Amino acid sequence: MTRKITMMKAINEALDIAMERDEKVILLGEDIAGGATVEHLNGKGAWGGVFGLTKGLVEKYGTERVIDTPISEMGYMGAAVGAAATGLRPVPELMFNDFIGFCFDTILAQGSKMRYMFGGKATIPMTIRTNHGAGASAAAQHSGSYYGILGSIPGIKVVVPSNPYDAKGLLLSAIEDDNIVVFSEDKTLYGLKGEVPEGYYTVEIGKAKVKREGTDLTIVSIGKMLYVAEEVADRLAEEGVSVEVIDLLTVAPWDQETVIHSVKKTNRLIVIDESNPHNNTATDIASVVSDKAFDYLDAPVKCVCAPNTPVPFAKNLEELYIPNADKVLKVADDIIFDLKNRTLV
Amino acid sequence: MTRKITMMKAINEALDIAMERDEKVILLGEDIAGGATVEHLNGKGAWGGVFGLTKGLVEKYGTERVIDTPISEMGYMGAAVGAAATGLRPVPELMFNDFIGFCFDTILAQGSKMRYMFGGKATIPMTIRTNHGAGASAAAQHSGSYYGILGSIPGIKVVVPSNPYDAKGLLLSAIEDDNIVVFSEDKTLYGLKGEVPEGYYTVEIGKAKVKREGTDLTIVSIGKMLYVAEEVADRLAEEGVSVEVIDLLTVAPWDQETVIHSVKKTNRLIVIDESNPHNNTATDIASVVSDKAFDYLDAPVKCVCAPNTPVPFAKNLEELYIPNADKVLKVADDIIFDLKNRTLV
Amino acid sequence: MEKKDALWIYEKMNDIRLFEDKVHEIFSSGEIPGFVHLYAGEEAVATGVCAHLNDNDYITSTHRGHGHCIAKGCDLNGMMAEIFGKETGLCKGKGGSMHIADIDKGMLGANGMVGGGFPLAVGAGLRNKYLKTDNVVVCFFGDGAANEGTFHEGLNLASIWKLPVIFVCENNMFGEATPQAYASASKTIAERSVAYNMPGVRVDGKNVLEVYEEAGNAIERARNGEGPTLIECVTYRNYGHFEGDEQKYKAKDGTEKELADKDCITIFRKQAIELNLMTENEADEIEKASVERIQAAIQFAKESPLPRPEALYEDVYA
Amino acid sequence: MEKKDALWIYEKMNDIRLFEDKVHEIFSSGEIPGFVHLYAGEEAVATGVCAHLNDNDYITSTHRGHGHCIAKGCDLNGMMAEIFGKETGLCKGKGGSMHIADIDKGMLGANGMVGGGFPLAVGAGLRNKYLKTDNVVVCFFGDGAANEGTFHEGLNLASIWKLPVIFVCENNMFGEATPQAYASASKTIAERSVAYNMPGVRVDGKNVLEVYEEAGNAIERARNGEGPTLIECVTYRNYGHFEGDEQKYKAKDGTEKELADKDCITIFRKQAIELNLMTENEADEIEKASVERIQAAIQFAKESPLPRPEALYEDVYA
Ligand SMILES: Cc1ncc(C[n+]2csc(CCOP(=O)(O)OP(=O)(O)O)c2C)c(N)n1
Ligand SMILES: Cc1ncc(C[n+]2csc(CCOP(=O)(O)OP(=O)(O)O)c2C)c(N)n1
Ligand SMILES: [Mg+2]
Ligand SMILES: [Mg+2]
Repeated sequence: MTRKITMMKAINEALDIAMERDEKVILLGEDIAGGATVEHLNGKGAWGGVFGLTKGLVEKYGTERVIDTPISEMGYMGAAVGAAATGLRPVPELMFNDFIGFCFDTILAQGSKMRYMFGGKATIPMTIRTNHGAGASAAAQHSGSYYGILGSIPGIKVVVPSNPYDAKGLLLSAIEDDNIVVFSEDKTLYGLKGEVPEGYYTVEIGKAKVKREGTDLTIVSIGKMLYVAEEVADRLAEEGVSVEVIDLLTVAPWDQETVIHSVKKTNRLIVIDESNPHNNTATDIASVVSDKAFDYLDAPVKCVCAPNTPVPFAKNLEELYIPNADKVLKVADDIIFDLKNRTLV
Repeated sequence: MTRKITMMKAINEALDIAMERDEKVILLGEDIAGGATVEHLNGKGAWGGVFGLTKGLVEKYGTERVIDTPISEMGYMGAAVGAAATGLRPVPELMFNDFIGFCFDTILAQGSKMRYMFGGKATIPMTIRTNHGAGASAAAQHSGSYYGILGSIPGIKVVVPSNPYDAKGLLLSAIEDDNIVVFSEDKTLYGLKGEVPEGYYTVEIGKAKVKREGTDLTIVSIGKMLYVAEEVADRLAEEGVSVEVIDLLTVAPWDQETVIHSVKKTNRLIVIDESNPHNNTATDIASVVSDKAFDYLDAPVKCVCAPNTPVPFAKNLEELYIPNADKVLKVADDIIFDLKNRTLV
Repeated sequence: MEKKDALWIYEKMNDIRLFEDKVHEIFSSGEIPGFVHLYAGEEAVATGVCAHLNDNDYITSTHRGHGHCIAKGCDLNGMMAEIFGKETGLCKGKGGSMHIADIDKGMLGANGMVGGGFPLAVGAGLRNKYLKTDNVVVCFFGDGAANEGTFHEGLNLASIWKLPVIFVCENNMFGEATPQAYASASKTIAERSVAYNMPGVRVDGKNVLEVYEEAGNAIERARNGEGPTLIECVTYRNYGHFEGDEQKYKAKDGTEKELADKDCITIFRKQAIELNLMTENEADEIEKASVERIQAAIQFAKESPLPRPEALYEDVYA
Repeated sequence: MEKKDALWIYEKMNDIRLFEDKVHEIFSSGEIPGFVHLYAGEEAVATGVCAHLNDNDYITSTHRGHGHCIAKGCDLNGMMAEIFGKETGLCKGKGGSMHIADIDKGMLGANGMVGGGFPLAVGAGLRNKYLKTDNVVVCFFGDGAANEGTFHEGLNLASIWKLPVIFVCENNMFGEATPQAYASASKTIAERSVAYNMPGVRVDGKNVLEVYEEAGNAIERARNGEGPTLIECVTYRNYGHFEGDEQKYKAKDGTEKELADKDCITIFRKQAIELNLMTENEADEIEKASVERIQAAIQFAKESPLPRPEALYEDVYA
């Protein structure tokens, strides 16, 4: 298992395998084939999605299963709900999670509520692939992180992978799941490489992973923030502080057991979340842990999030916008001051 | 100041006064005049909104200022953003906050971000009136509470009034505010009466109100949940527990100062929020208070919210869905057990 | 039209009318909670269209969905119990009037969101085409819904993908209190079909024979893979927009009076008898049987228990 | 067309072309971050339309907005600095290419959301009408955007309210890599005007004289309170959808070749000289001056500082 591939390739493989295993899986989205409908391309895609994630799939599965849509997010996302309710297993792509405002009703009021409203008689097996995140100089309307908004909706699951291995396994799980699963990719991680087995495997939705064990402080990270957490862990290790790093992977429903278990051991928690700071996954975790692990906490739970602003365009401002190790360390300082001094004592 | 009027009338008065004071104020929405465009009604509204909140306004201000729209939420809500950016002060009505999925882009990606994206050169003075809340047997698609989702968006303010006095004053403030303010009414409170002065006055956005002082436990409530909080306070008073009740009024940005000041005194906090339980205002408050008042808390902050389900139709289930005094008391029991015994000791 | 279709239509028309008249009555007594939008007056549309459908065909519906449900074969007892919010309802009492559904019958749900049905219908149509079935989807919607963006996206998608979807507009002149003549820039809804390169027809929605014929043509084309059609049915509702509406916006003269005076059931009874599709006797029998069925449904609903408390937490995730 | 308009148009066309060619060059060197969509090839549309506008008229724009900005009179230095993400940018470097705006110039912003401009234009039109001005709003949008629900809602609203809004479609045959012929059920965008009861015309978008004339008619009608118009301009972009696009989807023959071969600037230079609206000399001077202005803009942008760090937190609330 030494093959290293990019996140992009891992996602592409998952789609390929899912389509091979189940004819009911179809893809819909804007330019996910890309030009496959142009005569001289003869059904071959020109693009495979704006980021190339669906490359090669239209050539293999045809335009009936890799469906380019007009720019009609409400239309095709709602069509995915309708197709799912009637027996297919659609995997629509929302090109950027920032476009959610164009198809929000199909998620908020239709897809997520159908099963409940219909007394359990509807099943909506559908995976919405999308991406989030700042860092690509894509500015305010193409860089937001809205998995927290989606995660607040009952009936929806939301997955945010941090690495190629989990991305592939989680996407396969998502597509097999009988619920609407939002699979939100960080667009700045597409080029990230990691070890990924060939063929089919799944990673369980709803389970966080302890990436590194520690005893003094737990850091829970979402998606790309894992790498910030790891840098922080490295830097604190130098000061004798042992950090447990947890990669959340599923933000709704998030893995309370793993997180609380860790905090009961370390007695301290920082959550890193690139969302805007209010009513997000980080504050949800903070509130639940502050409650359920109240007697175990030696310091307040801290959230390190993006500021309460849209994403700025200028490179220097965008860098400031994204949570980074320095910001986390500054917060950490407050809650582990005594620990850091330990080595000095 | 002994005049008692309903919430409905208070809101209607605020609109009337705002329109009288400023010609730039216009109203838009579905049937907010209601039939005013029908010939035999001669510009008189048949409805004044589905709940009658805008009754009489078209007769006074004409169809140019009280504009019935087709069923085109994205169109007219976005038009309100455009009109605001170019100098008017529109007050669109979204008939139910559950319809947000039809116009979310105009809020999430356009209106809330314009000023920032344009480097401060846009001002969007606009108030979105809408309603939320279960209890009217309106079922899953007409009973949700989404002020928490809206409150997570930078650039937006969100107000949730609990009574006629504050509703009128806050709505006048909202309309004068140079930002997008979402004014979210609880549809089951429209008939509630309270003392309301005639004429113009404002209530400050961003300030919570201490409705009842206490020393043992703080309860922060949102909107209608105030009445649950008051019932709990009464019942706990019988057991010798002194409850401080805070009506949040503005959910974004919420009044950290007032809440934290109170918790530093009472050392205990319960937040009641009818939203679904994740990533909502209650968890935001819990996380901030658990952090900033860490050393003052004698017990974990508790959130009492709606369950993680859509709103059910059946009356008995809907009643169970909405947070009530019994549920709060059960939670309170855990965190004030020692206090309740105090009188017995 | 064959005799059996005529009898079926007359039966369903009566079921719908009686169902709605009774719900109207009971609602005013306070026994039915929530928002109820009655279909009475528009029976010719749902029945004339659904007469061509089988259980494997799908429909999407609206907030005014009882008529579509009945015409698509939903159980009357289950429907009534649902509207009462009882455990025996089609949705276990969790949906209510605006969300009655029965996917097994191809009924994809009444819909509280105006314009919510277009994308769902496109999806079901995509499914039918992808699985190479000859099943169709009928998307019922109102004149008001035709101004939602989903109308545009839905018709465009159905057309470019040549999906077996029939878009049936129930133009009852109003969206709530707002007249179609004000809200729509186009005079008719049918003429919008040009923008989607699909056939568009406008029929007298009070005349079930007309509806039946045009729907039949469109459905046949759809089954043959020839793509979608837009059918506008001009109709009028007997009651207010929802229960409690004073209806001051309705005109007492002109087109509106004409429409109000036309009763689609009376008209069809006469037509069917004249065309030897139904005898007086059969008509009487059907009417009587309807009364009994609806009475039974009401009794069933009233006697049914409320949902168990735990039902609150069930059916959120599969 | 008067001589001064011709000179103005020729100048703006050159400014746009050079601006875009230079941005293309600099982008590939890595100095410009983010997503950039170039307008080169479509200059006849923005200039032919904006030639009729003054600072009190509004426009809404798209992700491909540089041309609209320049034609509406935005400062070239401020634009270039914005694209570089510098403090001196029109939006203080916080917006970037997809969000350049200058409300003082009536430019309501490039827009990263396809179809985002329709409702905004309706709102500005409502404002113009409400305040009884004779100012108009031009809503630029692409062929791809015409399939968004906002197109439908926007055109319907503008029509029923008779707003002074001109909807100008830049049909460059593609939305990203997807051909208009596939994505739109209607053959042309102009024919959709029927659904909104407004005039619809289709013009050669490579011919600025044609654009100028039809836009002039529509804008005059709008100023006179006669309501909106839909104008479809057939055009083609010189570059890829965004910088980095290989453009394999473009055909090398047929209509596409014809369009690719037509250079709107060359065409207009010839026309204007023939019509005695411009001399060879004037044309040369204009071209030279453009080069200098764009050079200066680039230098200005390069030399400008990055935004202050605190700017991150500013301009969220008024
Ligand atoms: C998205 C959305 N917007 C608004 C409403 C409120 N509403 C319910 S029914 C209705 C009128 C619908 O008119 P039409 O489509 O003509 O159907 P009709 O009621 O006449 O059958 C409106 C505006 C809604 N339920 N959903
Ligand atoms: C709501 C939304 N959907 C999708 C996109 C991604 N996107 C950006 S440009 C574009 C194509 C737009 O095509 P068209 O309207 O024809 O404009 P053109 O690029 O050809 O000028 C797409 C799909 C977007 N930015 N916003
Ligand atoms: Mg109607
Ligand atoms: Mg295009």
